Amino acid sequence: MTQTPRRGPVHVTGELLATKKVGAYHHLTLVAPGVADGFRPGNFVAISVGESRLARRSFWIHRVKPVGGYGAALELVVEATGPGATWLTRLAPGARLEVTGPLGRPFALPKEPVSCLLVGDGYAAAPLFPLAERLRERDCPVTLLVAGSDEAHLLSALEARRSARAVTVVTADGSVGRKGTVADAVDEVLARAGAEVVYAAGPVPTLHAVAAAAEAHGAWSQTALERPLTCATGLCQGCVVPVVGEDGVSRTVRACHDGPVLRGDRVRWADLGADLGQVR
Amino acid sequence: MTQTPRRGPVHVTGELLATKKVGAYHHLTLVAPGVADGFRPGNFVAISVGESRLARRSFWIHRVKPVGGYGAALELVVEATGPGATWLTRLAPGARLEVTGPLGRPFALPKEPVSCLLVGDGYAAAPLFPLAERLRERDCPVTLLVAGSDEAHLLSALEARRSARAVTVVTADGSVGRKGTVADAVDEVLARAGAEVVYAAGPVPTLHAVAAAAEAHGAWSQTALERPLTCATGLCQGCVVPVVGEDGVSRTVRACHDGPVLRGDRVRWADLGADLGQVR
Amino acid sequence: MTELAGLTLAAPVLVASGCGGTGRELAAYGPLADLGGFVTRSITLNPRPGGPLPRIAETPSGLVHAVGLQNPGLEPFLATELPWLAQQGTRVVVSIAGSSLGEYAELARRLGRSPGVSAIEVNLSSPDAPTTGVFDVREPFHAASVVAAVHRDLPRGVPVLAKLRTDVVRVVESARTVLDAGADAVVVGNALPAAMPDGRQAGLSGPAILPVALRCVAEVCAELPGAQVVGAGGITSADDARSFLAAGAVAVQLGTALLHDPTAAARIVADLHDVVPEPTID
Amino acid sequence: MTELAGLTLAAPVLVASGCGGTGRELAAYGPLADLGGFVTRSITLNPRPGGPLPRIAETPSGLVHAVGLQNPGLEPFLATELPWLAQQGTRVVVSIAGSSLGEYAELARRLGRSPGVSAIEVNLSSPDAPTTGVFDVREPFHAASVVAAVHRDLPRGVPVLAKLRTDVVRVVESARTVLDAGADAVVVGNALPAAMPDGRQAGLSGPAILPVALRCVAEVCAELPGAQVVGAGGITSADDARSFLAAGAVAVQLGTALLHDPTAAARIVADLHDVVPEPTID
Ligand SMILES: Cc1cc2nc3c(=O)[nH]c(=O)nc-3n(C[C@H](O)[C@H](O)[C@H](O)COP(=O)(O)OP(=O)(O)OC[C@H]3O[C@@H](n4cnc5c(N)ncnc54)[C@H](O)[C@@H]3O)c2cc1C
Ligand SMILES: Cc1cc2nc3c(=O)[nH]c(=O)nc-3n(C[C@H](O)[C@H](O)[C@H](O)COP(=O)(O)OP(=O)(O)OC[C@H]3O[C@@H](n4cnc5c(N)ncnc54)[C@H](O)[C@@H]3O)c2cc1C
Ligand SMILES: Cc1cc2nc3c(=O)[nH]c(=O)nc-3n(C[C@H](O)[C@H](O)[C@H](O)COP(=O)(O)O)c2cc1C
Ligand SMILES: Cc1cc2nc3c(=O)[nH]c(=O)nc-3n(C[C@H](O)[C@H](O)[C@H](O)COP(=O)(O)O)c2cc1C
Ligand code: FES
Ligand code: FES
Repeated sequence: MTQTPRRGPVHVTGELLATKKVGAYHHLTLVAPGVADGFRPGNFVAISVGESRLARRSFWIHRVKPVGGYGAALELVVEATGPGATWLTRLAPGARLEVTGPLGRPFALPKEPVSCLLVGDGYAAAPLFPLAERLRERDCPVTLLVAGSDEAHLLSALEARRSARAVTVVTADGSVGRKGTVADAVDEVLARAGAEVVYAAGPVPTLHAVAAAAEAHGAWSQTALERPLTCATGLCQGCVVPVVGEDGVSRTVRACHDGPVLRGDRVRWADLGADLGQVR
Repeated sequence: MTQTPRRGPVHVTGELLATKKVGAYHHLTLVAPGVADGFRPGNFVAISVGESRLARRSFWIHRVKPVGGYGAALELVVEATGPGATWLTRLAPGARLEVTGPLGRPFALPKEPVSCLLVGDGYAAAPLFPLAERLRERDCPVTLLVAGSDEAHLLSALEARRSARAVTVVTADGSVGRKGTVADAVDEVLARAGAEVVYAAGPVPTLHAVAAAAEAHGAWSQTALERPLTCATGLCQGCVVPVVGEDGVSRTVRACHDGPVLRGDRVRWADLGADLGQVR
Repeated sequence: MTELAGLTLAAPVLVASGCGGTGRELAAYGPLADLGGFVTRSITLNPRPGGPLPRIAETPSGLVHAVGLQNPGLEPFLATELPWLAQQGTRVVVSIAGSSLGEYAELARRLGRSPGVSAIEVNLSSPDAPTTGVFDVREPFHAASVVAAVHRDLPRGVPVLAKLRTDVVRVVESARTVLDAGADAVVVGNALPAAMPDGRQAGLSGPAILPVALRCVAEVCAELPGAQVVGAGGITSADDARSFLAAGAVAVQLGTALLHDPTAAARIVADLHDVVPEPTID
Repeated sequence: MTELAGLTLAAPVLVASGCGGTGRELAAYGPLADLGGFVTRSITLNPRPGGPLPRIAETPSGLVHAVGLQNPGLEPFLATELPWLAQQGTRVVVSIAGSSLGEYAELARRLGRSPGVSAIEVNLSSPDAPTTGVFDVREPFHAASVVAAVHRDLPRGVPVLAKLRTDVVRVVESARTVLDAGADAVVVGNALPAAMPDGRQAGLSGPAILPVALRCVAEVCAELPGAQVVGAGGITSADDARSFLAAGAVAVQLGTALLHDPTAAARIVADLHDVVPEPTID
């Protein structure tokens, strides 16, 4: 696995260009000068959501696209779960936003063209689409497993099909694709794809299932964790994740700074209980 | 002077219907069920401006107008002076607003059809327009003196001309009407109109000048004061104004509850120094 | 039904001192009888004109205020405010403040005999006491001596609530000593000692201070299991109220929330009803 | 130029303890050398894993946090964090916390001999001390005894800052006693003792608490005119910083603001420059 050094993050005042509702999600397009420059799939941005809410809210960078006159714009996929995210989805175009990014350790890319499985659950599939493109550039065969609770919570896999050899869709209610969860499907898809690396983003149970399946098949796994992040920049130590180090010793790392992408075989999934965090 | 008892104020969640920029001001149209019902000229509404700002912001009710399907809507004239008012002027139509009103003691109306002078300075001319209409209904001849720092800060007197016998306009920079302030013009206009009652709304120096002129001409004056209001409902005692009672004894009244309209000859203008309040 | 200091309250939500005007202003938005009680602004023996303007400033999610205990004084209060309040069908709790033990005792004597007074709340936590000349309670024994003076001069059957500062280091000891001195319940707590932007002494209230009040309430309830505690500080929703009740408070008071929304207390009472149904007896 | 405890600082704005990571995370947004100084998170003798999750919760205009003084312990700090910090061209202030006077003294001895340490900040105001097992400073004399122990074991020339609680009742006396005990300056103050939503002990910081910190700073500066005071609590703008400087503080610290905007300290330093031009010498 290689990882080229990237430029550091910046904290800037950005501007919301557009908000588009797609199913259960809002796709936000925003310009945040400098944030797109060092982007790697798996990076995220932190955004301030109103004057009285001091914790930042984090969102995967879904896409970086050129916008006339603005340089590059970012596309985020936001689910209006709580008041903070809802505040964001209700902003009118032109609104100014405090944006920090690109943040976090991105997905590590394979040196060789190996077969990769990408597993995305809900809006968290967002970072996997740009990842699929990078993998294709490296001639890695890509298989996609996209999941959601129902059709509305499924990130459209249309474009990703261009980068992917095969796409499997599962929904909890069976409204599209197979009925079931990632945990139900991952073993079979992984075996069929013969994947040597599995990338996953989604809720903790999804990641845990993926990491276990990868381990069972002797594959590497790269899991992108969502934990409640206060600063999102490594300053506050509010986001620790229990891991086992290369040396076999248990310790904690910061999800925002040492993650959010962590090796699935290193995370002590069982110790990431509901009591350890509120986000999903 | 008579004053019919009015229905009490209500606290409701209203909705912004439209915002229109006119000169330096924003005219906001909003529905706030029940607020318009008991409206009398000189009443105001208090609005919450964002989650972290706990003091209410107050605005004169400029107009009550029927809106299809909504009952009555209120029109307010807002100048985006500070962050609170600016927040308000930037809201998109459809935004929900916590509104309390109608608040405060309104202008007292004369029993007899006497000649009245109405003096409005800046956006504070807003409550005088509905007042002019009520006075005309009572066959009181109405003269208007409208002032502003420049043309952009002059509330359009167009419609008011219908209710008024004569309209004088003064601006500080002379961009429209006469060059000068209310203090420069009020004596002459008052004498010419032979007014027995003077109604005024505007900054404290304007009101003070009007009250003094009225006293000099033996007229009644009704001055609508703007003081920093925290609750705007009479609860907090943050808005006291020093007055001389009917009994000649000095005391304080609450601008929001016992005012905002007070008899000009009762207010101890000299004790309303800059140190006594921040609003204008 | 809430039982507080031997009184039955219609709801576990009271209007905090100094935030309900004379009662009439609040009653314009809904009957006071729906609430658990109305605590008056702090009444002093002699009239107080209050402090200079500006008296209140906005801070992030809070208000800082230096109203200076403006009130008409005891006699006018008894003559004009109390009789109206007594007819509203709510529990009337009269808050008192004095510059000496003698003044507190005198206030207790007179109010104890006045019909319509359900309880006395002794203000032992004025955030700007040094400026306003009110008895400055710095140590728990100061608080206890005031409560003892009040208790001695109050007829039996008029309970005493002692309103304490949310000072985490002393609040438990303060609560213990005032309860020993005869208080029937403690109110935790008042606005935090703070400064106005221009530096004058003031009190900070509103949602900004909730976590501090909650900590103090939790410590008092944990350390003094038998004590009756009323929680106050930054409560604006039924969820906020529930965290105080969960920490062990028997009731809560609402101050700043009412300045922002005069229907807040009634709304919270209704919301508490909705989610926690009263147990039915049959 | 700001003079604090005999040190010349590039600006009157420092990074508050526990809010700048190891320094590297913050340096990604701009050189630390632009700031007045960097206060490390509180270092303890032995490594501390920190408290359970969730450690931080959002409250209106504030954060409540119970990080539990997570830190690698003295040795790893000296080996890996300090050398990097020492090269950044900023004043490195090492914050220390101990469970006993002996631990404080040991920390002082070791740090005093370590190159790159500009000053020691003694954390005397942990809002969750009872939970974390850190020496619980409840009375001014507790604070003074810690400062005396540190002072005794520190080489001359390494100044001691004593970080006090913003407890208005005792802050002046606390400041007086720690200055008497050898502190070169006081930091007023820490997060307020508060509760997490689930009731655990925590600290409240951010704009919510500014008026409380400002009150305490103003009282200390007024009562102890010779004392050097660093103000902290809720500062997010140059205007906020100016109110503390106007109240008499020589410098300010920024904590929560950095968690919300990692460029906040640099921005405030620049804004302070813009409006108050440095006097030119010629
Ligand atoms: C790396 C990462 C990437 C993410 N990507 C996406 C994405 O692409 N799309 C998407 O929709 N969501 C994403 N999330 C989740 C997102 O950041 C929010 O957690 C989610 O939107 C819910 O926030 P809210 O503001 O609506 O919740 P709220 O309801 O406002 O917050 C829930 C509760 O938790 C508290 N809280 C919330 N956040 C914090 C915090 N950070 N620290 C302390 N307390 C907190 C709040 O005070 C509140 O009480 C991501 C999260 C992470 C960590
Ligand atoms: C009866 C009345 C009628 C009014 N009618 C109008 C009108 O028709 N149109 C119009 O444009 N304006 C009107 N005003 C003025 C208006 O209420 C606001 O004061 C003005 O818009 C400035 O508010 P802001 O929020 O922009 O100022 P900000 O800059 O947000 O506030 C200025 C400063 O004062 C503080 N502050 C503001 N208000 C208060 C308060 N109430 N209590 C404590 N601190 C406070 C803020 O914290 C801030 O620091 C009226 C005022 C009154 C009293
Ligand atoms: C404007 C104002 C005036 C107050 N006056 C008094 C008072 O006279 N006596 C008193 O004991 N508390 C007084 N308080 C404190 C409140 O009763 C309450 O204890 C405090 O504000 C904390 O609760 P809150 O955050 O809900 O407001 C006052 C508070 C405010 C905001
Ligand atoms: C996440 C977090 C961790 C903190 N850790 C420490 C610490 O280790 N030692 C300490 O003395 N203060 C610590 N503090 C307190 C800050 O240094 C600061 O004094 C306090 O937060 C008030 O300032 P603020 O409002 O600018 O944050 C911490 C604060 C936060 C928010
Ligand atoms: S969220 Fe602050 S260190 Fe990770
Ligand atoms: S603003 Fe509160 S009483 Fe007038």
